[in-house]
Amino acid sequence: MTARIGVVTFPGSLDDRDALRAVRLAGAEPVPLWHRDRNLQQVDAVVLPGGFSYGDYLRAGAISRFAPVMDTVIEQAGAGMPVLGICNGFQVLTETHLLPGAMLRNNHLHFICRDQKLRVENAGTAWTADYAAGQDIRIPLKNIDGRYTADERTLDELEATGRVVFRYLDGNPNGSLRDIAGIANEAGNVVGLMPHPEHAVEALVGTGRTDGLGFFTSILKRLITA
Amino acid sequence: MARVVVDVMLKPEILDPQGQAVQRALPRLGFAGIADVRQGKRFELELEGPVDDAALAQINTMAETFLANTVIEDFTVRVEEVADRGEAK
Amino acid sequence: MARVVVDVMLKPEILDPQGQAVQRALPRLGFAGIADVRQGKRFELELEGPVDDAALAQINTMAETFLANTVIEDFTVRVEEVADRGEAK
Amino acid sequence: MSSTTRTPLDTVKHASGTPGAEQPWAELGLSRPEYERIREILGRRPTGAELAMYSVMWSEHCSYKSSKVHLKQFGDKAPPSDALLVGIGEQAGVVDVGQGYAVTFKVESHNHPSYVEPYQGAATGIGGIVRDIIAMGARPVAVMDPLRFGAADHPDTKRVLPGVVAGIGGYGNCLGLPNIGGEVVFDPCYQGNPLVNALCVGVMRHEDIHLAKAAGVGNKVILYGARTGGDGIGGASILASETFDAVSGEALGTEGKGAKRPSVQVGDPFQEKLLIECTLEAFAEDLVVGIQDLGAAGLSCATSELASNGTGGMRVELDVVPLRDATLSPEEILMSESQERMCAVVEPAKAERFLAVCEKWDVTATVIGEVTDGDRLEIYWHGEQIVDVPPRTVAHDGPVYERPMARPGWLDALRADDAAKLPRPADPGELRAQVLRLVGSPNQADKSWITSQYDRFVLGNTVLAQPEDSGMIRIDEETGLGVALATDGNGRYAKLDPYAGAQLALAESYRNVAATGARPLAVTDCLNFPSPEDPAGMWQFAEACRGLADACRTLGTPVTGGNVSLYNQTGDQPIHPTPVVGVLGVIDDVARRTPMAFATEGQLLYLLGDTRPELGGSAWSQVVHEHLGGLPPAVDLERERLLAEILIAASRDGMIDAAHDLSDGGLVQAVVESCLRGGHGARLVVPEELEAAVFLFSESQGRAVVAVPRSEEMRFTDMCGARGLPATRIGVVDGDTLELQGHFGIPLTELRETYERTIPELFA
Ligand SMILES: Nc1ncnc2c1ncn2[C@@H]1O[C@H](COP(=O)(O)OP(=O)(O)O)[C@@H](O)[C@H]1O
Ligand SMILES: [Mg+2]
Repeated sequence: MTARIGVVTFPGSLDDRDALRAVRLAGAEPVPLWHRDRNLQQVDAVVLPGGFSYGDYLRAGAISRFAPVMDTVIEQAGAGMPVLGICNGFQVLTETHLLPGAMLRNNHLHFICRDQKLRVENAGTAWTADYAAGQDIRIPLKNIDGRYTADERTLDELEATGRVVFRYLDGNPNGSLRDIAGIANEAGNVVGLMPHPEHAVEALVGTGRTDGLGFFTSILKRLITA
Repeated sequence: MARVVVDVMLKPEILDPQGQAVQRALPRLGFAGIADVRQGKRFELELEGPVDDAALAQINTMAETFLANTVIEDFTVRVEEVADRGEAK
Repeated sequence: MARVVVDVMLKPEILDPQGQAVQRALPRLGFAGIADVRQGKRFELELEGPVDDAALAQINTMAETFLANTVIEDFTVRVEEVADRGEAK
Repeated sequence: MSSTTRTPLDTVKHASGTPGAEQPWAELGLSRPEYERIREILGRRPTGAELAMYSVMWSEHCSYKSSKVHLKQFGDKAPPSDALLVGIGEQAGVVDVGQGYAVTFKVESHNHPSYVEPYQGAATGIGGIVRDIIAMGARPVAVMDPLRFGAADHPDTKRVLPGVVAGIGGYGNCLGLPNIGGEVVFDPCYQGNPLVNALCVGVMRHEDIHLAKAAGVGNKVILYGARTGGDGIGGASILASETFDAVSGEALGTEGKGAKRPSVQVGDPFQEKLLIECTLEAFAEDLVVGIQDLGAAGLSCATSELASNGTGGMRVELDVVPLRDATLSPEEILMSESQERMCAVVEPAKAERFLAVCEKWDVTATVIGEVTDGDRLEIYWHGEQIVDVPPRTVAHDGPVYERPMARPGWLDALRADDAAKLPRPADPGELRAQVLRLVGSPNQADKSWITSQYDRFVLGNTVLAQPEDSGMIRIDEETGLGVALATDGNGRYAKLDPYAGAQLALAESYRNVAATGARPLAVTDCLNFPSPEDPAGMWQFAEACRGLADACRTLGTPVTGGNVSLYNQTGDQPIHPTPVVGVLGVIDDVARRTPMAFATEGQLLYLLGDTRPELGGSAWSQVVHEHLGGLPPAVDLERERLLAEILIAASRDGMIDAAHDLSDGGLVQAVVESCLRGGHGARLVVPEELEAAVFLFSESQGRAVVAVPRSEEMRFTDMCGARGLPATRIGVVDGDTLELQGHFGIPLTELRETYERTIPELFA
């Protein structure tokens, strides 16, 4: 028996298929979830994928946050279920306040698509156990609202408690405070990041790297040994 | 310092996908009675000098040629009292 | 029908690159004397019913929980006389 | 539009009773003979609604009235091809790529709107072409964007380019389609007429091909997607048929005259994403008989084309169309170009299910009519008949013109001004400086400031994207089957010789596809030309069509569809004739693709093909001498075919590790790009018989540079020898400098700086 990992499709989700593929390539069972459905179909973990849910109108993630499926995700996340928010999924997580802070338009105002170097600062979360703390990885980054912001107190607290999980290396691509690319909640089960690990799981496509596969193998190991 | 506000809104006949998305979401969030939502841009300009006719004429030109594309947008220019913004009570 | 306007602006301490980009472009276009530009959003809500206290209270909640993200934004709610918008004269 | 009859309702009955009523046909872009013909077809004067329909459908943009007689050759001369499942004439052609898969692709222009409102103009250009692809039943898998702008340092280019790029990105990224290639070209001739072309490619199974037709009496006609608004009304006829300077002058100036003011639409990519998913789900459940996107001419086009392609007639209740603006008149509803709408024909038993699929995706859907057993298209407004026409006369039997053509008088002088007499660099120092100028010139410089604003990874199947020679998409995860696409066009060549210019555009695109290891199969084209009412412009157009059709026959790659954009001129300032050609290729296993990067030290560099002193229309002549004259490089299609065969075989058999086609900028541009991409330098030797400047800058066709592992050298050169393709060893991948032995060396860091700095400095 392998783990069941759900991927939510909101109207306007784009990288949902890719997340499902990454789950499959890691050896877990991918389960598509629908935004209108409160039922999570007994999945063991949930991925909120990238894209432009509701066109990113109003603010990225602001409308999806109210989807029925999110009621259950919020509840289950509180009970410890692992949740990963990638890009738009991260934006949804900040809008729901499952993660602190907010996302703003990139400081250069452009959409940016590039291969991004990151440091995995915390290998203790549900989604990063297969990396070593301090390890550098390269995965694609692609967004226009990727500038992470929070007040100083929150930032200090994130730093102090090891909840800054990923940091940009070789140049901050969007003006994110303290070079933050991704963070976790206090319990470490909810993780959000702007770059896209699900686009770095096959050598043949994308940037030709597989540095992102570790996200999905990490969670799989966690779930089947749990 | 004086503040001039330029509001830029899509012309009424032009589709406003953002406003539409907001409006469609409202009933789901439990807000009723909103017949229409339009979303536009608000520019707050802080002037170095006084807000006289010359300054306003300049800002009007700026709005017309730069801040708005009058093919699809309308704009208004107005002087605003500068007060501390906070949440409306 | 009555119109309520919600203005949403980034909090003063938050970097506003859109406003900055506008401000930087101004001298190139020949506009002088603008010390600062901030860019925000303007929502025009058309109400089905009257703009009474209950309606305003509801819109205030809507602004606080939905139209603005108060982690980064401030907002104001105000009632506006509905006039035909045109170019400012 | 307020000038068309708004009150009282101009019904068919009313029109029959008032034969003498004045009608604004001229204002709607119709000529007197065209208006007379409509009266003749109907046997009475048209109603306001009918006039609206005929005027938009008979516009240049929709009817191809000036270009039709020339486009015919693409069908008449089409090479026999087993690959063609649906030929020219449908919304987009369909090509068999094997393993049960079919691919559909098409390029279209959105030039004029993108000048008026760059962001929205370009955005809705992407939206339109994507709907063409979904309407065929295919899932869109990638987009491309061939672009042309005025001078890079002109202030207005600073307005247009960033807006266009943001619009293409804003729409395409939000739609979730990877952008896998395109072009960015600057030339003062495009100053008032930038070209924004957009290509989309989609994939389906053979059995899922759907054509736009309304067969089956009683079948429901369902309009779904966005509500209809007052935007874009008359855009099709007025924007595309009038000389543009008058219109754009109004748009940008302060005063609009109202009626003819160009209407630009605002796109809603989110709505379009929902349309894609909902349409594909309806196809998958086999719920549709025929489907049509609403583009130019909106409902006028969709209803008349669906009916015309079907077997019966159609009856439409126009008043049930969901509106964004309740005050729209029936004429305006018929002409509205509101974006993100589609029209489906559905069997009655399946209508409910179709509506449910729309509801699932939050898409508004309305039954607006049904297929009848008559042969008329009848449209009703609150029960009163306002349109009663034979649909073919609207959709297909528009006017056809044989416009006068004349070889332009200036052409001989231009051709006599031979680039061969331009001074060549006098010493190695000047040669080195010219290389750097070329590499840093806006047309040759790195475009990643632009392309990094496009998502190229979404959908997870992007094997190659910019800056590779072609974009490549995997279409089957199991077998590795993939398709490759490239678009090219060189207006400078076409200005010197439009016949050859169109062939050179095809040749380059074909070569780019082959360079990545894919076999070229089929062609789409976007013909961007000046006014057809100028005999010189018309001659250029005719020559280009003839050239492209002839070349397609020789190369065995049929044209499957495309688009014509005329009237690209400001006053008497025409653009260069600019045929943009897209080539689709197939590769059996994307793992075999050939990238462009020189990635391995010590590999041998071979130049394939013949190099002659051909500098007419070249990038070198433009950058170093601001010169355009002489003849473009000679076309040799047999050589192109041979080169492609070698490149494909070498990729399949693993004989080469990198390949890059040679085009504008010549050998040196290609080598610089491959070095920078791979992060390795190269040591080059000028072949004995060549002058260094010709070796570096010539734009002779049918050439590519390849990197061959030493272990494969014999096998590779033997193959070239046996097939008769000249292969000259010109150097080796080596170090961190580009060195031309006996002439100069340029460190990679300096090349990179020069190559990457230009575009951000201009536009960031
Ligand atoms: N507007 C654009 N959008 C996407 N890709 C682009 C665009 N412009 C150029 N490119 C890509 O940059 C690379 C170099 O372009 P170009 O020099 O025109 O190629 P070539 O000369 O081989 O046709 C190609 O991969 C091309 O697809
Ligand atoms: Mg190329």
